Amino acid sequence: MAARLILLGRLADLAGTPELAVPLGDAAQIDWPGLLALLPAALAEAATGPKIRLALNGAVLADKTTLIARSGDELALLPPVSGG
Amino acid sequence: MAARLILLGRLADLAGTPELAVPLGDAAQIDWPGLLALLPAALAEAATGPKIRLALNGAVLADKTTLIARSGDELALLPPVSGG
Amino acid sequence: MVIVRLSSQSFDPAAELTALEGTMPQAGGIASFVGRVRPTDGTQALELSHYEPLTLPGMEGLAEQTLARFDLEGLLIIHRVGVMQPGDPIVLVAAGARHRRDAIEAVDFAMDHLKSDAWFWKRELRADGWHWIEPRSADHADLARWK
Amino acid sequence: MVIVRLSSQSFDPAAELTALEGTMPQAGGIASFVGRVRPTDGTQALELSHYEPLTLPGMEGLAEQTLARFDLEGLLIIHRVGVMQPGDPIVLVAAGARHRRDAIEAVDFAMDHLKSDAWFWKRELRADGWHWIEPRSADHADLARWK
Repeated sequence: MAARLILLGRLADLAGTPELAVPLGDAAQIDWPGLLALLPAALAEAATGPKIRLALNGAVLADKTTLIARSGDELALLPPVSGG
Repeated sequence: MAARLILLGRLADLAGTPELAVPLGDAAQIDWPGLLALLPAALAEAATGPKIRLALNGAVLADKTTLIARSGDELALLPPVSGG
Repeated sequence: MVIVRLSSQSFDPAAELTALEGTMPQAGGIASFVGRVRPTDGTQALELSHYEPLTLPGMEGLAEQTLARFDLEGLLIIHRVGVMQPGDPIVLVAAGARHRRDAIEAVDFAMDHLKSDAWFWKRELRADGWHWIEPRSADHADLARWK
Repeated sequence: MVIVRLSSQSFDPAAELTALEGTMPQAGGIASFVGRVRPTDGTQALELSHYEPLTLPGMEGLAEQTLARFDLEGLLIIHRVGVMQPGDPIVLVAAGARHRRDAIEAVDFAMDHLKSDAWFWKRELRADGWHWIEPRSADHADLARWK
């Protein structure tokens, strides 16, 4: 019972990995505070910043604090973008 | 003793030729009313239009009615442009 | 024709542009923009990363928006991902239209959105290591013009 | 590099653009616009005439104005004269700059001026003969944006 958390851009550097497993525990789901509690401190602190967005299964959440993730879900933490 | 008058765009069609000789007569020079008097009527009428400009030796005159042309000068009547 | 592509390998902007032009005989004007890795500031390499579930769908959405906003005969958006060297093309946007300002503005619009409203992350390798690049404030101002 | 050319023969926009790109390694962005003869409205041919003492000096003056107004690494203006067929390129403007908006705006600026403020006269051959083309009112409005 786990979800995956993909880390993009400088957040992958901060975590030292592009992907983390998110164990869900007995509740079989996890919310935003629960996710933050599982992250390394520096990453958790960055993740709360207003410019960092969260996607759940390929859809960006309007408000990341409303997250409810279940087993098999793919989460992604998205720092500010920079293309072209 | 003559100047040359180059006709561009639809003015060449109107005159039936891209170039006219402008005889200067005894005064050895010609002004704007003098030039108009030498042109075929339809061309003279078109030439007076506000959108038609006049160049003297490769420089566009700010006010075509100030023209004084002398022997060997090249005049050009320039209708509205359209490039690109 | 509408072409939207993420490319993990180098591409030839001139060849892509020529191919697009052939698909839109009614386009009296074709505007294009090519962004390349600049060899300035001691940049040795540039890497663009993306997130599969968002990046290409986002580019396709941008193409739809661009087509809805301007009267176009064709549109091409190609964006590199991966590691690039100075001089390599990063992005190509091209638009064909009956009238030139539709073509030019469509390219301007799509580039502003790719620059600071598409799912890419850019970092540069300099002598002292990799540096993540965030959009300049000018990029955000450019984007705001279209709101 | 700055290239300004009147061409009485057909030219290859892709090849010209590629050549320009090679001359400006510092240009992070290259914008371009190609205008072509449209095969619409039963147009069988298009002729552009010019007046030697004004046309090329006027284009060179436009290039100087464009370089003075935008921060460019290179600029290319090629304009056809003579008789062209549908599909033939009429005009190519390309600009390279460190920042993309300089490149895009320089192309926009130069095209607006070539369209209604450069010494060319255009006529189209249709089934019923040749017709002189004057700028649309939109072209004058486009030009006025830069005043």
